Amino acid sequence: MTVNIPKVTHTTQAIKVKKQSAVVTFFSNLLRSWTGMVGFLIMILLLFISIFGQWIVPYDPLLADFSKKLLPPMTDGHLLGTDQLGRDIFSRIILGARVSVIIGLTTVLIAGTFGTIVGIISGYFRGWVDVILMRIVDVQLSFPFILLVLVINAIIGSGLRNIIISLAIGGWVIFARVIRSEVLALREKEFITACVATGVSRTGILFKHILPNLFTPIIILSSLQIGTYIIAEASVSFLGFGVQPPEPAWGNMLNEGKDYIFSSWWLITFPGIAIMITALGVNLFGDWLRDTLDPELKGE
Amino acid sequence: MSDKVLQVNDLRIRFRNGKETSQPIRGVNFHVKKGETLGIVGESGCGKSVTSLSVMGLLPIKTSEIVSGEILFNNRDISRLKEKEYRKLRGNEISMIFQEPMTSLNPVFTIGEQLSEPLRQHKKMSKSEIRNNIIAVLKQVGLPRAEQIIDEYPHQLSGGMRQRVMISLALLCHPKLMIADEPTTALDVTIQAQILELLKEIKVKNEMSLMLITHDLSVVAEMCDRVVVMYAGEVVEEAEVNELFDRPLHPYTQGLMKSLPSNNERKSKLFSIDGQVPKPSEIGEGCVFANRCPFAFEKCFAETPPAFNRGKHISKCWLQDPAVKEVMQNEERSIVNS
Amino acid sequence: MRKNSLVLLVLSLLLILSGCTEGTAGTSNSDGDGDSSTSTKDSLVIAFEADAGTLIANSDVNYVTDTQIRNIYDPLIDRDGQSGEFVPVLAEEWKNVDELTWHLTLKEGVKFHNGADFDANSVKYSIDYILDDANQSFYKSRWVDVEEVKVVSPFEVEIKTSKPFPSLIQRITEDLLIMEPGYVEEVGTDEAAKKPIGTGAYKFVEWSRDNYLKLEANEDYWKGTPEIKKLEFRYIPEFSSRLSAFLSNEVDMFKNIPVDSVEKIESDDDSKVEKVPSARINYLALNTFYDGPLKDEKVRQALNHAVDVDELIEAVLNGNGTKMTGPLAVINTGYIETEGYEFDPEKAKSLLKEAGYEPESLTLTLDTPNGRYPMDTQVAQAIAAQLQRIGVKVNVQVNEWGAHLEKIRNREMKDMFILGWGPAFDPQSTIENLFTEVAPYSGFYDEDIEAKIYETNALFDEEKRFNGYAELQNALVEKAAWVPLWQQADLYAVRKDLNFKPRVDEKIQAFEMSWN
Amino acid sequence: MLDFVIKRLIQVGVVVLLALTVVFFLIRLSGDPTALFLPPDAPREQIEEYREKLGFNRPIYVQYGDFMVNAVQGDFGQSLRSREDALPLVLDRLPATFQLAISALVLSLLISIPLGVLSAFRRNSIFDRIAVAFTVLGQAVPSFWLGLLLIYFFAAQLNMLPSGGAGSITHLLLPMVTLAAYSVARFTRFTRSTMLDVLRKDYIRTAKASGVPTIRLIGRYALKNSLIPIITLVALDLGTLLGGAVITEVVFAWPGIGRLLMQSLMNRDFPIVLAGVFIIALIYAVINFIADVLYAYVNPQIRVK
Repeated sequence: MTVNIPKVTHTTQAIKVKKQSAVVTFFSNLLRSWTGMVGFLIMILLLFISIFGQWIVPYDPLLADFSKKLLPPMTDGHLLGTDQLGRDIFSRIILGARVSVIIGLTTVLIAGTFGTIVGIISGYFRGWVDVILMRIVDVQLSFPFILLVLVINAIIGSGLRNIIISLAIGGWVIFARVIRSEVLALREKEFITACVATGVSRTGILFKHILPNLFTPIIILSSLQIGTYIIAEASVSFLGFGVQPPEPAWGNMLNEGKDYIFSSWWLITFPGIAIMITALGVNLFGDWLRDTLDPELKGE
Repeated sequence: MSDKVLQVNDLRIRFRNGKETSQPIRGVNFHVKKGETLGIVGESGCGKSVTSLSVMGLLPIKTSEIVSGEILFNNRDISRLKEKEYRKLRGNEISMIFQEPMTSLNPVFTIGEQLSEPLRQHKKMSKSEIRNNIIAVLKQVGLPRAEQIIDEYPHQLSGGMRQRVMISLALLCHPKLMIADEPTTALDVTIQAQILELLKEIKVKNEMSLMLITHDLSVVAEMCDRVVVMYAGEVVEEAEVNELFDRPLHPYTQGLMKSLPSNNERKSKLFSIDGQVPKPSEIGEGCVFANRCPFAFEKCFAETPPAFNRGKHISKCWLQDPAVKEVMQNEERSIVNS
Repeated sequence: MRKNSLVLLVLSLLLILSGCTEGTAGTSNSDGDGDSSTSTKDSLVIAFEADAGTLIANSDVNYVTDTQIRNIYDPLIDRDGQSGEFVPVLAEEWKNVDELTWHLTLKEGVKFHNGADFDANSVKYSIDYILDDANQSFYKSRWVDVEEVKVVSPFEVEIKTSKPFPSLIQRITEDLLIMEPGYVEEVGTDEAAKKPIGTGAYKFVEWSRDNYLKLEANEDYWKGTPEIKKLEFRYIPEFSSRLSAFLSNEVDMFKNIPVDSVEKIESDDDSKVEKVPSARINYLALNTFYDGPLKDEKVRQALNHAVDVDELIEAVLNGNGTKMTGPLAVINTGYIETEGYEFDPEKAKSLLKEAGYEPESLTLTLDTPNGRYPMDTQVAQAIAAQLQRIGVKVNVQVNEWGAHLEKIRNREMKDMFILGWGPAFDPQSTIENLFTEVAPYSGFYDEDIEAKIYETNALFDEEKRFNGYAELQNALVEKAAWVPLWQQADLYAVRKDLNFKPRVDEKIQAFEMSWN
Repeated sequence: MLDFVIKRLIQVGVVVLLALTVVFFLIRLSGDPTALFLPPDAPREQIEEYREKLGFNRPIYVQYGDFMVNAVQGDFGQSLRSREDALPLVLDRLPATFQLAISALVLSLLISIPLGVLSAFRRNSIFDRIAVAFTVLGQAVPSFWLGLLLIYFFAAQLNMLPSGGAGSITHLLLPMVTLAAYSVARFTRFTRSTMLDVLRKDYIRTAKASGVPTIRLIGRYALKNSLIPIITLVALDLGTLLGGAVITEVVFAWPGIGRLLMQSLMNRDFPIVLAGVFIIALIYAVINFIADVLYAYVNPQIRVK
């Protein structure tokens, strides 16, 4: 048995990891977790409804028809029944989705951007700027969020625009705190000190290194906050300070429906379920996002 | 067999993480004789810590599973003991100290509270007896003012002192076997020497056998009687310590030896083995070191080498195969660093 | 973490729970509610949507406060529950000596709850209390023309006014309640606001703010001993909670049933619905202060034709409302039959075209409060739907009550707004406050109507005043100052076996009630 | 320890002061409420005269200065509606809010801590999955809606419990459950994630290696270690609990500060709103202060320097 020893040195088999596009990895991860998937589907459904709402709606949500007042669900063509003005509840819930989506997204956009800027400034530049900004944050946190929104709304008046303003005023604080702590953590990381050592300018560092790393926490926090804002809007509208009738919004549908709790239960049931499903969807997706993108960051 | 405190035969462990499973330990064999110090050496990720945890039964129940093989402690297979049974051993007959002294002690409990646990679990003792016992052991490991330390919190002690506390925790019940998983890695050099000295002394005084896990060959040289070299979940070489240092048989061990900075002459470039340790999921048939071995030939890739022994010196490499050996002789090549 | 810390947690919970039985928010015997088990029921619990502001008389204008304290204090003059005419109470006679003086003779032998005698001093004290700035009484603006109150004799009083004050008797009836001077001087207004003393049918027992007010019968009440011995006003702001408390016998009565729940209460075999046309009116103001199309009389007339009030009453209010054609309620002393605008969409369109507006091109704004008047937002949206039928587009803007009033006061209102007024029993208060330039809540101004109003107000002679206001009513209808809607229907949910006749002036007098 | 306390008290003072200032100016922006309290037929001069008496016509900074000087001495002016001193009126409602908030807090802790610990310990078991699903669902349910449903079932349909107001224990049950349910979801998540962290720590492995049985490992060691972060998270979260209390009070007509604040917001009773804001900010600051002290006491690394 002759054994010949080839004089070949082998390099390790190059295990090529295909450079998967981000989108493919995103979906492959998503498919693996059914909660994330459910959350994602609910959000997509919500977006779809809020964009194409008025075309897919069986009845005109504003059309008052007193002959068909307070019909229980499933009666003459009204899937979820009608309200005290004879308007189709199913259609109003669909239109209501738009209000919640608009409120959720715009508030997160405004509060997110403002909060992030403050967070970066106070986290990165420190000094007295940081102290002042953090005192402002403390002041605002010295007051329960929902109450602050109520007070502001009661004062600047109700309506879609005002509720977004008050939610944003109340909501930016959480972004500032989380982003600030992220920036503080990033500053200490070796690769930042390394950049400083190689003479990269402070703002250069900020944009080239710090900002990209903030992308994940911002996305995660935004998705988690949307749920809080939607529920906050519903609560404020329920108390009569938020979106005013006749505009169909889940909050004020509950407000109008609460007087009929005895005779027509469906007035308060379905809008509540709509809010719950929306918040559930957004939270599920937010949690999944947090667990996959950045396990350590505990959602506030 | 009788003089062997611990006997591990063909141990295979599988980890399940979500859908994928991996086998960090693929057939490990070694033993520890009474009063002996066995060194387990290998790069990080070679499975030495998993092995030590499996001996202590500390592997996570949900995600790990001992597929086959057995762990004999005083000739009794403890690999599949029920939790209640295993608990009787832990800290009593087998004890363990860990690498990170800074995090291995509970920050919100005093040293005394934590050290009383093994005694409370395994020995019937009154409070005062426990206290005196602890103070005695703390003194034994060379901790000054033991009486104060017993009521202090971990954050009040230095790294070295905490490791001494860990050692005393492991000694309280006079175990037959102590496992030390990289006990000095996290400490700075001066303290390292003291702790190693302490371990040697204690082993002798308590007629204990010691299983020392490390990646540092100088520690092995200093402390161990016999050495087991592990690579990617397998034992690739086992030998008496001087035998191993004089004539390493397995190319991986040779590589390890060469990368040791010998202190007498300065080498321009430290020798390092190129490539990395393959992930458990990537290991195919053939010798596990094949893809990094300078002498590898197709047989190495085709078939897993069995364990060849030269007296007590065992190694798993086709080069030890007598058939291959002759061919080697006439080509007489020595390892030249490239 | 020893085991007992968990026990500690449980203990603290029990402590808090038990704490609350005799804690601040609770009372020792919480069950003031109808203990229907006892044979002769002598207690009554009435639910209100809000707490009384204060318990001292002549201070808070709010209807909820006034209705409750009228069971503790007596007025000099009152209205008959059904006809609305003046009825003597603590004042037996009243007449005006000349244009500036009024003379009242008082009832003798009436005692306050603390035993003090009722006499002329208490009347003077009560009126002076309103006039005195220090007390910041909300009624002060209505009594500004009263100059002085003179005590002629222990049971006679003269009231001097700075200028002719024909509606003084209305003011005495609607505003004035008699307080016990000695008591208020002795304990001070703050204490008197918490523990009131009056001559009324019920004495004060206990007041837990924002929770309930407990009264007990004044045994030696001068009109006779009340049949209901224990009276409790309980505050439940949420209608649904009020209804559930009523249906579960926690509460025996409450006012203001939303029209859509009337049927639910009628169907309950232990309850009934009492209904009466109220002196409170609802109307759609056509705002001439806003320079929009509504400045043109023709457009306003067109709108009157376009709004079908009958359909609104039938469809939105389920028939609970009395249609109005003119500015005054039928019960109002100055009321005359006015010939309203019949519902005629075609006429409305032609009128609009005459005024130069294409209905389709016209967009109007309609402001409405939310929850202040029965079905207010629903009525607004129904009106919008009706105007839509003739092509006119209407944007409904719903306001929170405070903001709604402020917009009217600051003349920030656009084309139309829904408002209510009353209870109003005399023509002057309605017309003067809703059709003049200066009145804060007016929505209409026209020079000659304004002149006519002030002229009539000054008239003293009954006959002339009545004719003056009659002319005004016709003129306002002719100029289409408003789209008059209806007199509200006061709807009371009442226990079946409680005999209670609803009053026209919305007051709730427990003395007039009894269990049968 | 002392300078820690003083520093915190100053901070509390500053924060409450700033909160009052912000709300003061915010309220003034919404116009003045005098007309709301006067009868509808009050002529303009009367409204003007009344504004003057209440000082609303003075420049805003003068009003602010005057308010602050009095506020410091505890005088928040008189309620426009009932003409009683604002602060005592609000303080008189404090016990009701405390009763609701504390009983809900205790109830939710009693449920969420064991739930969180168990689901962390038996990670990915059926129990854990259900608990996680329960918490995610819990956070999605708006508390006022839950209140309405409870009223519907227990008060309207079953007629078992009163639908509102205060009086006996039966009145407290529904609001307490509503408010507790509102926080159980969040507290369970806190406990679970904290416990998971702690179980991963090295010192737990050390304890196990010295033969500590599981029950004791969880009950004594892991729980105490996770107690510290739980206290901080719960304290941080009390603001949300207080906010939730306000809404629950409104839904159940519970005569607490929350409802009073809502009503005074609606009828623009400024002094009450300011007094209410002051008390809530104070409560919140004090609770945070207590949490910090508690945290320092429980955590030896801070207590033992």
